Amino acid sequence: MASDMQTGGRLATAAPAAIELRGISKSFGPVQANRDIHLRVERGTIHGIIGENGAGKSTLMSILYGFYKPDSGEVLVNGRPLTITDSQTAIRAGIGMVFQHFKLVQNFTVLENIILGAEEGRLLRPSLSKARGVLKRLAQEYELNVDPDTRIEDLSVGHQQRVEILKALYRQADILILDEPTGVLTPAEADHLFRILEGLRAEGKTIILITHKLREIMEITDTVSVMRRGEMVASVRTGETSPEELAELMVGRKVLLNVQKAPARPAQPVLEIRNLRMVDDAGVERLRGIDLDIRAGEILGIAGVSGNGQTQLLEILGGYPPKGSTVSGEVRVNGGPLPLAGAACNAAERRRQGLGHIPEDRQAEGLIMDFAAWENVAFGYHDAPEYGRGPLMDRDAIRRDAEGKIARFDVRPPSCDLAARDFSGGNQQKIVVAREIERNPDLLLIGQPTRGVDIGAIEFIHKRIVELRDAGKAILLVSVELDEIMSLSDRIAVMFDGRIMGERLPNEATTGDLGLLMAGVDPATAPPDTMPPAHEHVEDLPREA
Amino acid sequence: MDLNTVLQILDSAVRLMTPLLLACLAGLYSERAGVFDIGLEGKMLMAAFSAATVAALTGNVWLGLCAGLLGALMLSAIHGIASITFRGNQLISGVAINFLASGLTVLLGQKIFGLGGRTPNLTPGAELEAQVTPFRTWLTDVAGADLATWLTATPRLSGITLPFAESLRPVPVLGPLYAEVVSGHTILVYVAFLMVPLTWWILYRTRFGLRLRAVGENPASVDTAGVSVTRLRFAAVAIAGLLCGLAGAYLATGLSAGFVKEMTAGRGFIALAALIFAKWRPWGALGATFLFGLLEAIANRYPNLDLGIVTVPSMFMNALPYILTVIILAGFVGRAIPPRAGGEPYVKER
Amino acid sequence: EPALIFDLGGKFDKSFNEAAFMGAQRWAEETGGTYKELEMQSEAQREQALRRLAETGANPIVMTGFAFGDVLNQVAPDYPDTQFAIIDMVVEQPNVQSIVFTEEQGSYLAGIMAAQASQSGTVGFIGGMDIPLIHKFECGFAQGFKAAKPDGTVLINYTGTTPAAWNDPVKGGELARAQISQGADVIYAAAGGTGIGVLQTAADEGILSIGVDSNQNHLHPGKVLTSMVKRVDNAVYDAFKNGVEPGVKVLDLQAEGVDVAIDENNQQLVTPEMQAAVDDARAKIASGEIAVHDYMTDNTCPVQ
Amino acid sequence: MEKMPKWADVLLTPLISLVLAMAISALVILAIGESPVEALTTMIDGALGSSYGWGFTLYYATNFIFTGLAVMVAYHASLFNIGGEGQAAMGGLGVALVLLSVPLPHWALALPAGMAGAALFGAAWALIPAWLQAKRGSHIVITTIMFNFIAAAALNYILVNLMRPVGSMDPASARFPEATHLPKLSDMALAFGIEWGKNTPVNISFFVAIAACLLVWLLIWRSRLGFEIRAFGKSEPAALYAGINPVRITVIAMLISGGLAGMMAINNVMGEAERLVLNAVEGAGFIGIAVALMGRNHPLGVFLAALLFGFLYQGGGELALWTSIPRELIIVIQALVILFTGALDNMVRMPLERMFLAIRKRGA
Ligand SMILES: Nc1ncnc2c1ncn2[C@@H]1O[C@H](COP(=O)(O)OP(=O)(O)OP(=O)(O)O)[C@@H](O)[C@H]1O
Ligand SMILES: Nc1ncnc2c1ncn2[C@@H]1O[C@H](COP(=O)(O)OP(=O)(O)OP(=O)(O)O)[C@@H](O)[C@H]1O
Ligand SMILES: [Mg+2]
Ligand SMILES: [Mg+2]
Repeated sequence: MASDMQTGGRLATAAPAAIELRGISKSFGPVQANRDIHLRVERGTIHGIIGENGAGKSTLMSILYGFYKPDSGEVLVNGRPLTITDSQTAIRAGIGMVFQHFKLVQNFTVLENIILGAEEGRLLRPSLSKARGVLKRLAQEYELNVDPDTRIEDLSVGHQQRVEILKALYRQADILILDEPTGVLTPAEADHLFRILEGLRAEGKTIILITHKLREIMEITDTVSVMRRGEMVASVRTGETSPEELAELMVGRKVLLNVQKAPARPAQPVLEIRNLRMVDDAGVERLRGIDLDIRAGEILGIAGVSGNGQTQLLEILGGYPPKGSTVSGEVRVNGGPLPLAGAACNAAERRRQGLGHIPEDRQAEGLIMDFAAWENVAFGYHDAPEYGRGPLMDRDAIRRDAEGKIARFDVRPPSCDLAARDFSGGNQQKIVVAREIERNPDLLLIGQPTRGVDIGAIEFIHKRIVELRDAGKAILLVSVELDEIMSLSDRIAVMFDGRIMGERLPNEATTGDLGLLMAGVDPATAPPDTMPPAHEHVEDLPREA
Repeated sequence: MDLNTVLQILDSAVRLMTPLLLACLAGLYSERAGVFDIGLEGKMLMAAFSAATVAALTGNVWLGLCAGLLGALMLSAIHGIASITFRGNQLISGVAINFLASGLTVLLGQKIFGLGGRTPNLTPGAELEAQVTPFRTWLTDVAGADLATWLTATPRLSGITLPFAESLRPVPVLGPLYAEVVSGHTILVYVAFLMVPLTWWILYRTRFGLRLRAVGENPASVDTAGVSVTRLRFAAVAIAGLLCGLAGAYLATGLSAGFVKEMTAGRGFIALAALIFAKWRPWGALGATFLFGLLEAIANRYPNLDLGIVTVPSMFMNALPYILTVIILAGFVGRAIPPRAGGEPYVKER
Repeated sequence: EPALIFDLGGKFDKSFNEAAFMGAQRWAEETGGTYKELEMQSEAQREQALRRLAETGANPIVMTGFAFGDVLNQVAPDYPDTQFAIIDMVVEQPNVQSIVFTEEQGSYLAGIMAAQASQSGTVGFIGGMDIPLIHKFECGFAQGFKAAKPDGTVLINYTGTTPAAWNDPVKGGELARAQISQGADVIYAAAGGTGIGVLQTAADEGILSIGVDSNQNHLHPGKVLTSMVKRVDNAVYDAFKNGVEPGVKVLDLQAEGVDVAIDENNQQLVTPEMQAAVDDARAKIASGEIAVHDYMTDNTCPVQ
Repeated sequence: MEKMPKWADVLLTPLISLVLAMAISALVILAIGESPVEALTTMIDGALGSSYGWGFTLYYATNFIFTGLAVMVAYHASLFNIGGEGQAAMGGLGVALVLLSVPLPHWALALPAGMAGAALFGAAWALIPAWLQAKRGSHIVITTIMFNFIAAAALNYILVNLMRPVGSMDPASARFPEATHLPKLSDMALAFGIEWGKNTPVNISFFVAIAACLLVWLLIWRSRLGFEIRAFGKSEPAALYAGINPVRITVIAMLISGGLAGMMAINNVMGEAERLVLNAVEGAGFIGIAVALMGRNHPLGVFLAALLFGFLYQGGGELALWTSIPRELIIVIQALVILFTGALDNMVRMPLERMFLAIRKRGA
């Protein structure tokens, strides 16, 4: 079937393509990341690339951008063969790339990041003032507003991405590659991004978009390619395919795109939060009196634009409030009070009290990237009695446990000894999810469970979360993916500026309604004409802490 | 404590801080580019040795200075090859460089001069004369006697009296300050102090500086911008070598007159401490090294501090700069955040 | 075949190891004989060096430095047929000769000369590592100076507390400057390689300095007032040439073990009065009329 | 999926690096006009050619094992402890105080007492930098450097003014009582009727050092505490997420590190000198850094690297003792060994990897 598509669906036009790749192969040591890849992208189109984690998408694009050197193969830009030796050649050929993991200097200003490598002369001042002007123009043209003098570390992820896009546009990119741009964006931000991309396409620019979200592919792309295990398995017109077909091409089997779950049967309250407040080290009140209840056997989803206190809420509940912060209020789990400060307020203690936690940032918090998978399975539970008696750990016990978890959660490759860093993002997430869910916590805190994870893995993770709920556990789910919130939650609370703006039931909530709440507007009280469109409001929101 | 004492202490502090400042700035360039450098000590030592050796053999301190720069550059090259090209451990490389300099200087010195690792005194005298004569004879043949004598007559740096130093002296406070503290140092002291604003300017006002800082924070950002990480880092390491070269040359030909084994006496490590203290900033480097210089000058001046009841023994006065450093760091300087990519070789494909 | 073991400072320490080396060299040149010499790297090698030398049949074995005392005490009884000589330390064993110098006496003479040469009435002493042996120099110097100028001041500095203190000419120079700024116009350096910086700075600043251990007058002719020579070279030469006789051998002023060096390099600095004062003190020390206090006996110095 | 077999990485790479270092050293020896062959044979003979040489090699190695382990443990918590020198010096003070103030009838009692004193003082000297880092954010590298200087000054004062027997020239403590002297390996061998390493300083501390290697290995790779130390060292945010207390781990890791460095004193102070002398550490604290880094922060690696340095130290000492080659040559050789095996190892590894990959590809 795949090969059918490849020959039958191969797109051919007379005009020179913006990009043509011929027989690109690349291996990293023993790993063959790309094998004999052919790809054609027409000028003035948006081309989607999908594929499972580790399929080789990022590698292929990095080769096009001159970041990696291919082992063999040929790159043609606008019909002319081009030897791309480094990123400079790619930039000169009009290629710009927004990497999956941004390549920004955190403590530089936006302006400094923009001109880095594209300076006008030996001195900075002229470059900076020119860039300031260009930036202003670009901002107007594409609605890409960012304060040029803010440091990157003070920007939200969405704004950081804008900077990356501006970097490419500043270098007058004709061909723009975006590697999983929406993984870190709110729906409003994503919509905004897509409008920008459409604008760029209208100008005749070519865009390559890597994403795991089929909805986005269907919405915006003209053509789409599917990669699997380093090979290009299909290239088709978007109009001529369906999400189901793409998903199947990608994973090699049928995928359920929607979560199937029975109605919740909530029982006794597990988590009770009363008037929870937090003031951070700078004296800013980040949580302004949160009241929440979660019962056994239900999933409470918290929707909201990132940076509205969700992170802080999870960290406080998880037992590690941000450094220098003061927390007040009352939190009870299973009726017992949860210490919010002092020595008893730590993550290890929380775990003993029956809490599990899937953190928002798996790479910085949830995993030790240099530890082997089996060690990561014990991470956080290394004090558990079944992992050994006394001060020593029982490696065999842990490994046995880890092997079981890795098998049950279909972590690939199923190797206990591989370091976490050597797994793809989706599989890293599976390790974390396996560790936390299989502990059967009474209350599971979940932050962004499927960020950057491919659809096969998303399906799997969602299924496990629902299973835990059905086992009568309470779940607090924080996600910026509205789709995810809507399909998983039994109740939805929307957070804005450190407060709960409102609660909805998923069957009665609409995207628009939630979007307004996320923007800090209560539709029940606000007059209709004052409702701002969600995405514009986003810019004034508090930044990511 | 009268004004004169204060001035003399300040004057001493300026001299003592100069090698620290140069080494500290050297470390700053290197570490700002993401290459840790605990080999400052070794590079200084090598520079001191090569500067003194060539100055002794030619009677010309400027040739000595060049040799000092070269000597330090050579070790920088080793550091660069190890830690940039071959992505080796930067700390190990630094340790190795310190050992290498410590051994090679004495070994070569003994081979060349037979004075047990010492170079001849760089002051006119029989000892120096014996070394310079072959070069001078050769020069005389090549360029004539006058030129030869002139070229071989400055074996060490001498102090520069700044304009109006004497005529301004009567001005209260400022006059003596200018004449005593500011004027009268060797050229390298002024170079060192000028390096501070210059470094600041390079770092924050030039393209090179922007890229240098970027490569120390996130080399991938520089790489994806099409700029070579390797070249930038090598440039930074080379600059570090040159500055260490100045520092070492100053020790051997400015502050003292010749090389003695191990004469850096731990100054490279103090400079490293100052760099962290300075939070990797040029003006901070000035402040931190001044503080170290000042503390040492004070301890020199008051070897046995008599506090009435007890006399603080000299051992403790000697340790005082270190104790105070710890206290100041603990009390007043917050967490110093090193350049984010520091110490890590840039690996893009594994 | 005789043998010589240097202390950790190494044979080119600008101090007594170097002097010992010179003595051995002189013996070798004069007699055409050969000797074994050892430079150690670490504390643990002391015993190793001694035993290995003794076992290879070297005799006598001369070693420099008090640090050998403890080890020699252990090793000497094992080699009753080998003669040992130790410099700067007393070891009571039947086959050991202990050679000690009265550094306080030589330093006393240096103090007298400093007092004569000083216009300001303030002189300086710069020691290397802060250890009792160097205080012995300091105390003798101060006694001599005070004997001639009871109201004068002696400024005292030590370079440091680690072995690096012996090799820091930069700090030596800076200490000298600090003392000069306090009025010192003669500075006595007992600091190994650090002293080179002291002598240099003194010469640069136009004051006088006093060298130590070996004759350092030639380093800055006309600018080094004198050197307090400690004839370790003679002691080694003597041991090599005439063998070793067990017991304590005190090389004092009379035995020409210590002295102030006067040669063509400092001739013009030594005024007749100075010479007379030195000769006078020398005579009085010899006769016992002046007893120069040895700091080591009670860790105190009678003058300050 | 490794690029080359583990044995090649663990054995071949360092061996080739070592050969390269030796080759360059030979060039240096030639350049100063001596015979490399003679130098090498002297070194090998002197360090490994007799039980006597081994006795010294192992003695030095014992020192380096302790300081290497000290650096290693701290390194796993991502703390760069440059203060081994000062901590080991303070350990010496601890040993001396214990042995001189408590009358202990037998070495079997003196050893644990000495170890406790050494570890306690070493740990105490590491505690302040650790606490300052954890609580005040003072950079551990600076504070430990400073504490080296401060330790030197303090010891100088204590030895000269407080512990030195009156009338002694030597700024050193009195000798420790006869009963507390540790058995030398040579004595132990003799007890079995074997004549081994007569008059060498290697003593029972060597076994303590080996035990320390094992314990540290257990600690770091097998214990919960070690798990926490490593996790904290890799990522502080993750440590917080997992409920690991950064202050606690910083302090504990540094206490262990300082204690290990201090324990070096049972070898050099208690086992060899049998009294406390000035500057007893002789730079072993700094060599510990090289040993830990070259040993790839693994106890087995530390052990091997310590042996290598013990060999260089003893072989080099022999060179200095018995040939006309200046002793500074050894420092150069050490430098080259550190450089090639420690920092330039990729120069060897990269081509090797390519070679093995090519072999595998052809095989596949
Ligand atoms: N720099 C690298 N060094 C070594 N191996 C790499 C490197 N980058 C990628 N790989 C390997 O190449 C394969 C393809 O990786 P790539 O990042 O291209 O996947 P991807 O399709 O972008 O995955 P994801 O959806 O998770 O972003 C992976 O299996 C990985 O093991
Ligand atoms: N520099 C690298 N060296 C080795 N492997 C790498 C490197 N960069 C990426 N990889 C591997 O490539 C695979 C895909 O990783 P990639 O960088 O595309 O992001 P990711 O881990 O999938 O993150 P996300 O979950 O955000 O998509 C992983 O297996 C990862 O281990
Ligand atoms: Mg990717
Ligand atoms: Mg990914």
